[in-house]
Amino acid sequence: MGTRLPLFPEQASTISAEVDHLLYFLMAVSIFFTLLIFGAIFYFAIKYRRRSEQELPHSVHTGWTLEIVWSVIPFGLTMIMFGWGASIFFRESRPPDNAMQIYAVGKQWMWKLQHMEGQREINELHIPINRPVKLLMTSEDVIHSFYVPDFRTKQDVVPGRYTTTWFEATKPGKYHLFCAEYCGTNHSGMIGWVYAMEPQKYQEWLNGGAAGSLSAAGGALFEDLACNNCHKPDGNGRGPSLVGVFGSTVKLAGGGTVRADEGYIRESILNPAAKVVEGYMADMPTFQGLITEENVVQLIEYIKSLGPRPGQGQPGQAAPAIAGSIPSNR
Amino acid sequence: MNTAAVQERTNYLNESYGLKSWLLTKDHKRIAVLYFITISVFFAMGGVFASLIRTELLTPPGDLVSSETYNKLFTMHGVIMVFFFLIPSVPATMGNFFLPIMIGARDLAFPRINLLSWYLLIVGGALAIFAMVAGGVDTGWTFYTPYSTTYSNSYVIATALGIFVAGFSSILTGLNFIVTVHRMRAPGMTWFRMPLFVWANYATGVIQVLGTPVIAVTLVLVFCERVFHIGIFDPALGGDPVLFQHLFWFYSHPAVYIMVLPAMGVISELVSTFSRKPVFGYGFVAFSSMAIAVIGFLVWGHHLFVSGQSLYAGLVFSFLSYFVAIPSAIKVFNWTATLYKGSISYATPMLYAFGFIGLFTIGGLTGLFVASLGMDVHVTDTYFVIAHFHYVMVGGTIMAYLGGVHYWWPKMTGRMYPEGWAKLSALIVFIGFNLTFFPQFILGYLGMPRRYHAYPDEFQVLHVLSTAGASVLAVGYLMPAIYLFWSLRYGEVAGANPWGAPGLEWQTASPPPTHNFDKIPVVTQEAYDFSKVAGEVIEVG
Amino acid sequence: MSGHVHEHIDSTKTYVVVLLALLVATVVTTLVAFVDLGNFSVVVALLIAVCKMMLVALFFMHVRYSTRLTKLVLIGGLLWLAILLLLTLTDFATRGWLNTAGK
Amino acid sequence: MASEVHNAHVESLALREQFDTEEQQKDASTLGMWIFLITEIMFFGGMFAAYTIYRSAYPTVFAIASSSLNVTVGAINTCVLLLSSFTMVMAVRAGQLGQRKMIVFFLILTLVFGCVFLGVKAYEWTEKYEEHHMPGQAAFHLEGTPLQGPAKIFFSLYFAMTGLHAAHMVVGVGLLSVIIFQTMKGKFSADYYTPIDISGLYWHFVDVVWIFLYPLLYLIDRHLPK
Ligand code: HEA
Ligand code: HEA
Ligand code: HEC
Ligand code: CUA
Ligand SMILES: [Cu+2]
Repeated sequence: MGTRLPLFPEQASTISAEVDHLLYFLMAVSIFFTLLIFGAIFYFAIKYRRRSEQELPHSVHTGWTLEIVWSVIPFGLTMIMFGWGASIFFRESRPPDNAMQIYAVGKQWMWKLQHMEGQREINELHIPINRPVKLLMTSEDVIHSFYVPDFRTKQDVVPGRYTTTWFEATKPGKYHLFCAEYCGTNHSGMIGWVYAMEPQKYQEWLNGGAAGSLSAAGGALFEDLACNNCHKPDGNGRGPSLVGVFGSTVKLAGGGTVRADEGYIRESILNPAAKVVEGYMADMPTFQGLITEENVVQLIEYIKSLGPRPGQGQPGQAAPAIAGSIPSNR
Repeated sequence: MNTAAVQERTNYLNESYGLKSWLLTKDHKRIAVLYFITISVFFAMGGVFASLIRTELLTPPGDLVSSETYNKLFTMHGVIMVFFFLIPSVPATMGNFFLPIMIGARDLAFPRINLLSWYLLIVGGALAIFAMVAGGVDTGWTFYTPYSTTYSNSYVIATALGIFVAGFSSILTGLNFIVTVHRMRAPGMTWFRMPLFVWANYATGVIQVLGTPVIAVTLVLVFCERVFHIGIFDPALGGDPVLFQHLFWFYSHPAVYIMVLPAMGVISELVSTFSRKPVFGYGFVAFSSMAIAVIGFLVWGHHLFVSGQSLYAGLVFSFLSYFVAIPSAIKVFNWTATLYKGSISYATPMLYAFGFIGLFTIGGLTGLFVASLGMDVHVTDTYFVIAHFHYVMVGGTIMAYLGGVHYWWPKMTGRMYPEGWAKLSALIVFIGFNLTFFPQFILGYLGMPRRYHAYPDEFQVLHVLSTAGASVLAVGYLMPAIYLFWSLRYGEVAGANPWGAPGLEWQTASPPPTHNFDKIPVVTQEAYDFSKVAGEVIEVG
Repeated sequence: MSGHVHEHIDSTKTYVVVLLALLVATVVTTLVAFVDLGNFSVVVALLIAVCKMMLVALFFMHVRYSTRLTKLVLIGGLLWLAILLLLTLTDFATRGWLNTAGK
Repeated sequence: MASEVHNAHVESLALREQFDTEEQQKDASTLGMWIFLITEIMFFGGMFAAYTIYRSAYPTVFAIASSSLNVTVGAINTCVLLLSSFTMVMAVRAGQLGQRKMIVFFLILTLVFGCVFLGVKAYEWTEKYEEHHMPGQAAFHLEGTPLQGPAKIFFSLYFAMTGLHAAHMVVGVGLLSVIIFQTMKGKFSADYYTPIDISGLYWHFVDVVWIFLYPLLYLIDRHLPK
């Protein structure tokens, strides 16, 4: 080991090739201008080298034309760079609706990953190829960053909120997983592997793992924590019924609405008073400090599974955008 | 014969003697020398840290130092190099020395404030050094919360305070320059007769004055979070750590232009002098400095593309980032065009200027890579970014700094440096630099994350190249340190105008007298008018 | 002597009037805060504050008689403050627009 | 005394060697002060940015927390500060007219108002401490909201902003003391009163900051039922 000298990372996701193509364009522009400048310097430096200590060159007239030409051409090129980069970024930012969801929790200094079906992994992530995978991520302490170079994806993982990234692996294999945001002493040890597998292999792997899906674990927690005392399916408790809440638009006390996404459910559990449902008192206790981010994830999945279309994971994106400018995830 | 002449004339160096005459001086030239000594020490410190970093990275496992130590090394390397070396570098030394002379003033507008700002740098530096000696600091030079506020148990407070104090040094320097340029120009020295070096330092002053206070207050907040446990960035309270990043980069992006604009000013002087021609497109180059200063404030969010900032903010900041590239491009093209039909000399400063133009071009162009959203997601926080900014800061600013030091050395000391050695070291620096940092572009694109103490085996070859380059680079930097020191005593005595340059600083003696001119000059011509100087060798008056 | 030829000296009366205006504005802004204006209460409070600032700057700080440069410096400072606030808001105000957590 | 002689050909002692004329010197000082003031705008600007973000994120908590501040005391203190600005500008005016006694008189008044302001501030802070409204306190608690986190953020901002403002006041008080002393020693006249002038600029600036802090901290949605 240690003697291989690769020059490009592997193209192992759908977006990899796109990023590489952008790279080729950027490199072409850069090489062109670098050669132009270096070439001009060398050429002029040799051609016009000082031949006598007394010589005084004629001064060359400055014109607007030249200045405009060499401003406008680079500007046009940069706008291509902007547009191209932005369009890739848009695709990188919006997970497809059919993406399979996995939760990631960063913690000094490990990655904890949880599959819907209940498998939990540390510093390893198994995924099927040819299927978009969406990661919903948060951190228990400081900022980390989930980075898989061969997929060309990276996203910071921020404490106190959820962030998302997604990718679709195209080649089976074993890929580096790095923490890319400095997070303290063992930052360089916060690494792992992503295993991209053929779908059946992935299925086998899933079946081989621990039983009990995330939502089942969440269901058990829901009882252990006595959530069900207040949240009754028929809505006759002190709190609202949670059936069908996920993905709906919730009316808040004091006006305004909010879309009930993962961020909102998380906030409702950890900081219930932040957004109070219309018609209820703010007397849900906070569970901050009592449960881990992983527990929160399980509860979220349980609440999702209560939805009108149980078992489907993501009940559509049909909900209207949030009114007002207060971000839904804070 | 010349030796005697120099000895007899009183100048700023021999006007008075003794430590006190230096420590209480109000002469901008002496203060510049004080700065020069101070930041050289800081550069050497930062360089030692860099050497340790590179040595550790020679092998994949973290074997030379512990990971705590490694983290402290790159933090202190970044902090020292940025806040205590590169930000003061060109303005506080060459700017301080030559800005007043170049506009025909006797001194800066506020000499006492100038001295104060040197003392502030010393106090800030002392605090930072205290933090290092006491145990170091490990947050990275970016101090991201909540790590810096809650989790790190290193000397964050002392370091933050040190940077805070040094920040005021920078503010006061900028303020002094702005007022001086507005109020102290010699008769006839109109705005468009000012040398481009003055324009560049003026633009830098604007950034220093408008940007630095924001990082000052941000560090005050970090300080208060650690000391008084208030919680403005604390996610546990509902605070937002990304807000810290906005405030930090509001300053620290413009700060990269604090680091490069004055260097660009130096390059304009060098390119003109050593091609004996006015800088091509003078007005464009002057205005591009101002444009960079202004637009530089609109792009900070490009450091936050994957931070959890909103997508739309990412779009806005990426878009705006490309607008700073244009004034930089204008400068590069105009410098190159200046060479056209010039009378080009290969003196050492000019070699550094060539180095600057080439390396800044590469560094700047890779800045365009990271400003492109889809690309940055992949390369942010990898060695690609490390390579980008070392190309602009080391390949750019330090090249210009060294070029400037060689160019003005005869004026500042009255002695020439040894040309042969200087040319050799310029070559070594250029080669060593590229060997150190070019492999890092490849490393970065391969996915090598930055701030990694240990790394996977397949990255080793490129890391070894980089470390080898750093050793060459270290030799290249050590040589000037030695021969410049040597030249103070043994260097050839320099005349008033060894380069045949037209700037006002070359019209006065080398070294200049305390109030710069025997008689305040009256300016009647454009900047860079070589017709007066070419052909006639001006002897010490 | 050149030092004070161009100096404008305001009358005591001017200063007293400005002071009274400032005090009245303080009272007004306090009282108006107790009135329910919905989202407009911030706007009103800031408008009054801006007026007070203008009074202090123009009269007490002599901006009225200052050079163009001084005015430019002042406007520049406020403009930069606006850059800081507005561009920071481009992030915070558009969070959640994409219905994807963290984008 | 030398500096009182009005003679067009006598150079004032106050002209420093780097300047050609007194006018140039005064212009430079004034410009320098103004530039310093815009750095101050940006310095407070960082806090205002944080304030803006958090107030829009937690409007109700901010309203509740703001209502817990003592508005009467805040209003009175605002008036005290405005008065001090008035006396300051009167001192500058006396400087313009060369009335040394009046300079001293008004500067001392300004100083007194400044100290009153600081005294009241200190009183308010102790009150906050006793009410457990100081973010560093373990017993921190704001009545009326379960959202203690954002409430802490409000008070963090409150203490950071008023604290920094007070620090500027302390510097201002120091400045005033120095120029009072210098005036009494006869340093200033109608020809040279630049230090008074630029200290005045600083003092008014600090006043302007408070003009914004007062409504932003004390007057958020006061109409809401407590
Ligand atoms: C001297 C310092 C300096 C300078 C001048 C620059 C200049 C530029 N920088 Fe750089 N940058 C840094 C220092 C600097 N930078 C540092 C220290 C960091 C990292 C901090 C950290 O995270 O620790 C950083 C990081 C950084 C990032 C964030 C990367 C990340 O963390 O993911 C970005 C993103 O946009 C960026 C962009 C740019 C751009 C567009 C320019 C432009 O100004 C460049 C303009 C120049 C040119 C374009 C070249 C000349 C032009 C031509 C030859 C003509 C041809 C031109 C065209 C085709 C347009 N820089
Ligand atoms: C001005 C800024 C500056 C300068 C000059 C340098 C110079 C160098 N830097 Fe650094 N660097 C940064 C700014 C700078 N750097 C910053 C901001 C970071 C990010 C930190 C962070 O992540 O928080 C960084 C990070 C950084 C890293 C990444 C660490 C990591 O992420 O894990 C590396 C790795 O190779 C590196 C290497 C080098 C090298 C080899 C040099 C060489 O050029 C140094 C060569 C110099 C010497 C070897 C000194 C020899 C000379 C003498 C001893 C002369 C003596 C002189 C006198 C006596 C007068 N730097
Ligand atoms: C003491 C009673 C009580 C307990 C126990 C309780 N809740 Fe609640 N919960 C409420 C009330 C009341 C509300 C409505 C007011 C509000 O939004 O805060 C609510 C609201 C919610 C909401 C938002 C619902 C919506 O319609 O938008 C979620 C999600 C939720 N609770 C989840 C939980 C979970 C998960 C647990 C257990 C870990 C739990 N709750 C325990 C009383 C309770
Ligand atoms: Cu986690 Cu770096
Ligand atoms: Cu930047």
